[in-house]
Amino acid sequence: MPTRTFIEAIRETIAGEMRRDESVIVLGEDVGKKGGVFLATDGLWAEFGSDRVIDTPLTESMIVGASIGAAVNGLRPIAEIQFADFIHPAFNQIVSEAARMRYRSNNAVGVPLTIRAPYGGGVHGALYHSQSVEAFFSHVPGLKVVVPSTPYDARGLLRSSIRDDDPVLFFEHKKMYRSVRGDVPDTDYVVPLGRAAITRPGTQVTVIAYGLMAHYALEAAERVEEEGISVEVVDLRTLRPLDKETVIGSVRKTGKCLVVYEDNRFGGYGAEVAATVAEEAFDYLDGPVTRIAGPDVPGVPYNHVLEDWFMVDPTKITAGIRKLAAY
Amino acid sequence: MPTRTFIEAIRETIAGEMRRDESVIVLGEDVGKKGGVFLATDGLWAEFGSDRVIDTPLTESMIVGASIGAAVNGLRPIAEIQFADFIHPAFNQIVSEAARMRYRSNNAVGVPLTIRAPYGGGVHGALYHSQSVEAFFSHVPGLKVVVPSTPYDARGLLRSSIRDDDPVLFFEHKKMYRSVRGDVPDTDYVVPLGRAAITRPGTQVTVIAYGLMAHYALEAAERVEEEGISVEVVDLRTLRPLDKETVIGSVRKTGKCLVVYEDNRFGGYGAEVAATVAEEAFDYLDGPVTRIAGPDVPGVPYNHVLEDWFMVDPTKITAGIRKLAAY
Amino acid sequence: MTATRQRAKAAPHLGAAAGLDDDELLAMYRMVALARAVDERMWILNRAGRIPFVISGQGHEGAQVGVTWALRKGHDWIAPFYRSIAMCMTFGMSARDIMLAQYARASDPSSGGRQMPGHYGDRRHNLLSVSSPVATQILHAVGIALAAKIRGTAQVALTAMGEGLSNQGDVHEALNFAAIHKLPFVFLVENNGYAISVPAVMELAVPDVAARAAGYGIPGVVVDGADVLACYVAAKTAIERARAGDGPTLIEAKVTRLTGHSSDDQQTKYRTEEEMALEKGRDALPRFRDQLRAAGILTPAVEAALTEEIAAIVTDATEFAEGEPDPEPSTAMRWVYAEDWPSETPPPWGFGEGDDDAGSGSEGGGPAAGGD
Amino acid sequence: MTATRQRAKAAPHLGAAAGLDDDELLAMYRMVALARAVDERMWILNRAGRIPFVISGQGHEGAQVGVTWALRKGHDWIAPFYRSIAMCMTFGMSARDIMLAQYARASDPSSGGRQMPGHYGDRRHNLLSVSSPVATQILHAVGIALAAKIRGTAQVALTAMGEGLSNQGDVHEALNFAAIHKLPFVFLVENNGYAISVPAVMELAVPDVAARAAGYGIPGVVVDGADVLACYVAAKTAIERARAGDGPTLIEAKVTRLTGHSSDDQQTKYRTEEEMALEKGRDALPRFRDQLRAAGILTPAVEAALTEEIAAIVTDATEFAEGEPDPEPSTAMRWVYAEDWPSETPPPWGFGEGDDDAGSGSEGGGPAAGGD
Ligand SMILES: Cc1ncc(C[n+]2csc(CCOP(=O)(O)OP(=O)(O)O)c2C)c(N)n1
Ligand SMILES: Cc1ncc(C[n+]2csc(CCOP(=O)(O)OP(=O)(O)O)c2C)c(N)n1
Ligand SMILES: [Mg+2]
Ligand SMILES: [Mg+2]
Repeated sequence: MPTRTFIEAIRETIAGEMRRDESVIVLGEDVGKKGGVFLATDGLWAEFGSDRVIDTPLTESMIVGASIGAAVNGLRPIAEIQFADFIHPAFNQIVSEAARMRYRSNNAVGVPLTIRAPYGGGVHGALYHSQSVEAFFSHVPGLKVVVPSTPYDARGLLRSSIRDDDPVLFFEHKKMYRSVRGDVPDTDYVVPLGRAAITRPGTQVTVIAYGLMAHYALEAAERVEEEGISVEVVDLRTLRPLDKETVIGSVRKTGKCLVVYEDNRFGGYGAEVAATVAEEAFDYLDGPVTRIAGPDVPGVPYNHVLEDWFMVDPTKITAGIRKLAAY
Repeated sequence: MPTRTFIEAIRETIAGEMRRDESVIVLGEDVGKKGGVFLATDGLWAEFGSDRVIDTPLTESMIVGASIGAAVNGLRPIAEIQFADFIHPAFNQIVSEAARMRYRSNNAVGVPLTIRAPYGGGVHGALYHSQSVEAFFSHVPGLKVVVPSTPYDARGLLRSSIRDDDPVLFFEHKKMYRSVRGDVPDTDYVVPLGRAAITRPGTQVTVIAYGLMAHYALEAAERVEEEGISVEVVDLRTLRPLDKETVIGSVRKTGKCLVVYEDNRFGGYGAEVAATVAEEAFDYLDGPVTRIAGPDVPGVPYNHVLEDWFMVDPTKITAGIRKLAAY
Repeated sequence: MTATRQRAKAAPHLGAAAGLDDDELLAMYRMVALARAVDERMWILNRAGRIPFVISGQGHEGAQVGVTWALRKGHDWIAPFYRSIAMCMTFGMSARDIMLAQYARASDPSSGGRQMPGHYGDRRHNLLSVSSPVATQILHAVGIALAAKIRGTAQVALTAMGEGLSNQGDVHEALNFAAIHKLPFVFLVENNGYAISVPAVMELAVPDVAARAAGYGIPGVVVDGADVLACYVAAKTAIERARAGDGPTLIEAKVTRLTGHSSDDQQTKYRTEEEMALEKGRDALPRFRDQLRAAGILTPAVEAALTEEIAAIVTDATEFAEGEPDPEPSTAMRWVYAEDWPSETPPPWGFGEGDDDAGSGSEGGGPAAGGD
Repeated sequence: MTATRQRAKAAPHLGAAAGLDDDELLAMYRMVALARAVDERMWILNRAGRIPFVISGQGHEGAQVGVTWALRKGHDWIAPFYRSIAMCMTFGMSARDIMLAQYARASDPSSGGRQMPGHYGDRRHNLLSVSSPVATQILHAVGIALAAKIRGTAQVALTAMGEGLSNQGDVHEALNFAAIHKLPFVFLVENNGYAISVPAVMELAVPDVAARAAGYGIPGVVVDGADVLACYVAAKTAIERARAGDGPTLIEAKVTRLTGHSSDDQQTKYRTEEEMALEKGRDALPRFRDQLRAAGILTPAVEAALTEEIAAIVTDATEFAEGEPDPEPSTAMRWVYAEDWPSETPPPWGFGEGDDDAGSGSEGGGPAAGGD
């Protein structure tokens, strides 16, 4: 099976969908000639032309707002937000408009729109090129939120997102773009939205994670295996709708649950997961549902010392697992 | 002691702070001659003039962004967002700028800014005049989030907010403006930020709520008292920073915790409260931490039948308490 | 349209410059008058306690009908705003459709009773659903125009809003993008001099919103919104330009707001009696009527028939909407997504109508929401 | 400023029209040259692996120094952007201050090492902290101007940004508000023809951003950004106007971007060699140097001394910054709020430096962030 980096899988998937369906277009800042600041759209402008690969002005609200309109009138736009940190000017368009159009029109109008954005820290991006923003959007009914962790899933989930009839936020951890590789079949498979994956079976502690943290969770699980702690890792893949069945099923089996996320801890996405598990698996819990998450400061600091302090990593997860296992 | 409606307490507090400190100004849409669409600023324009009570154009990002600048240069602006639903165009200014200015400048620059906004449903406001938006902002380090439930607290907390050196989001449930009255002393008291109140002591179930829901929780507690269920009600008052001590202390005592909020359930503010309680009071829990919250649809529908279905009310809370008590 | 049949003789010339024949002129007038009549009935119903909220198009109808008349119904697109009653009706919505929104009935085509009145929309007529956080719709219209261009559909997209809303950032971003790509897009600003209570001088530092067009390299046209035919001509020019691939136009129609901002607004607090009286003189309805009378198109017989027809339509619409059922709670969780999603679970209280005191609360009913 | 003392004789007239004497002209030139030298050193350090990221002001310095020179240091305010190195230095930041930001040291006055390089700010000099989501700062500057007006401080606030950023909605909202209230505010657009890779024709439908000024009823001035004195004069006029209570001005300086967008950008992908060579001719530094030479202000002796002085300053700044300590992890949770907040708890890993494999991750280091 061919091997791909994370970003190659994404790039080829976009190209493939554009070949398959001419209603798919790409728009965003620098997505044309330059091919995107991370090169996620490299080559698309040459292949599909400036009608379907549109370099927009530096205006995120416009990127999303015009995409909503284009989606209403027969296209399936893939909007790129250059960094997830810069999605905030488009917040109103996403939350007030894209998310609510179908509901408020009583199903008269849908918005088949995919918004891609690189997120996450650990790349010297500081406060404004490191953010995790999934908590904001996964709270909003009407939006779907996807965070893949492997090239295989990235392809399968991106296909599902583009073909979906509702707005999907598709967040890609920028640290994984070139550092993560994996097998990606050439077939037209999809990974359905709303299904988590158990990426490592185990019996004593369930670790729930997504994106880069899904890798770190696996690494931590491996480390503690030597100490005799058996960890089951759940990679959520889709944050909304949440695959409660898989999550609760795993925790009912292991009796312990650690939720890992990179975003600020307070009110982060993992809070919802923890609250859900704490309620719905209560009778099965042998220890508190705990969280390992980013510290509650307003952004990842730039200096490498501070950045290392901020970032959740396998060592910090390992410590969390040990503590929970010993409970 | 004089009695005031909720909105009178707010209006008088703003006027009082403006008299006390000439660096306090008010700006927003229709806050001048009209006195605000809810009359929260009625009379201020006549008393303080158009230099200190500024009718802005219909531009929320500007209202917040210019307030940040004004705060940097020696003023203490109180910015009114006409409805919390319309705070989203200002999301970037609040989340990227107001929240991070102090941290990113290493304490060189602070933003003493209070943003007031009426929130909440049950007033035939439909999707866009009913929203609870506290989950978005309480997730962001650097912001403080306040939701008072009584005229007494509204005054004391608004004073603290205006005098605070950091940005505070001050959310007022619009259904309470004229329907809630209470005693408000004429003294210059403050209610400190970050302290919850136990508004009803009890032994069997802790109900945690804020804003309008703090009233409904009390009403529900009264109803189940007849059935022999003793409920302790915690009114959070400040959502961020959260008064964990009071919350955890109460749950350790009662062993059961119901979190009530009006916003959509999934990823709402109560998820963080539930997750915190589930982790930090685990050994004391005699039942799962449960939540009674708004259904996961993209807004409160307008039609009264659907609105009633959506809104959390004393009856729905009562049902939640009964179920938890029986656990 | 029985009224148009009864007309005695055609006056020459009135519609000539605009290329409109007498039938069309009369049909336009009928639309202005019908929209006004529906609107007036809304206020009566509000005062009578039948519907909790009204937001009105009175004073804007002439511009809306004139401009909309120049579009291709069922082909072009409109992203309207809350005052767009006449626009929506000209583009295909019926009086019943408007009244169903006032009553928030299950069969309301705008939203199935989910949105406040004023949030019109009708997919059957290419009318996009209105939201409250206004000005956002300009980007939707621009996106619709982008899709039209890419797909080669020869559609034009138009959006409308007040002068207050035109200060929102989204308007800047939208005009810039539409101008760069020469999109088939028309921007109608209905300038009534107020954003709720805030007068134009506090909203803008220029007398005309149209002055902004130059910053995007597009035409900016000011037109008297009380002059229905001038509005039609301005729109026709803009739409032809758009369809020809020459890009967007900004049309500013100077109109008047004959009512308070909404049923929650007391405009006497910020507007003098004299001013309000003067504004009545800027109403398109009597002016258009006088034009048609003078041209001999609106004869007494035609006018009487029309008045009767309109009254009947409004009464029918009201009675129809009154009689329609409310939506079922069991539908409340539908259409969050295109499909039902298994993990999006209903609340613990299910979909029952709830017992009697559900929703009562300790505080009783709250105040009506102000503003829109 | 030893260089200025060694000058042989003053040439007449060069600064006369601008009201600048020879000492000032030389000081201005020194600032342009110094900013360039600091900037060039940054790239060397980046290529040498000493600092991970550079974003540059090369090609913008003439406009920045010219404009900033017209403000009152220590009194007026500037909200800069990431290319504003020369502006920040003119307003009071030292070469050391700039280098401390490149190295992200604890003593970095911009952010204590918390922000990426390019995010300057210095409260001591009324330079507001830069953030990345750009264009937001225009509203901060407008707010500063509002406070200046209300408090009667006679301060002027200026903000600067690229032509790309000027398309953001915040710019529209800011100019409108500043114009309505005639705030003491100056808006400098440094138009270098590109937003990263997107050329001006895809960013704007008009050749000049200044064309937008008319929509707000304020002056819009285009100036050659390679002409330092013209920039100074334009700014002086705008600032006087602002201080007199006559409201804001938009100044558009046509500049050139001599480097890639940042150290992460390969501009050869979207820009031809010929174009880049041509752009060198639009550089203010050699042009200003030639002017001063021709006017006899920059004599060979003065120039030699200046060159030496600048080299020494840059070397000192680099060595100083190299030697300064990184911030302590124990400080990482400070200044979330003005006070320490009891319930904002540190993470379970406390503030230790972490063991060796902390932060390693299974995937190794990631790619550098593109863009700014
Ligand atoms: C983003 C947003 N902010 C505030 C409001 C509240 N609001 C509704 S209409 C309105 C005034 C609009 O004035 P204008 O654009 O002139 O239109 P008009 O009502 O005069 O026709 C305001 C402030 C809103 N709906 N959306
Ligand atoms: C809101 C936001 N979106 C995107 C970016 C990424 N970005 C940084 S600079 C830039 C281009 C800016 O171009 P311009 O304003 O012309 O300034 P220049 O860099 O040319 O001086 C982009 C797209 C950002 N920093 N902020
Ligand atoms: Mg208006
Ligand atoms: Mg540029």
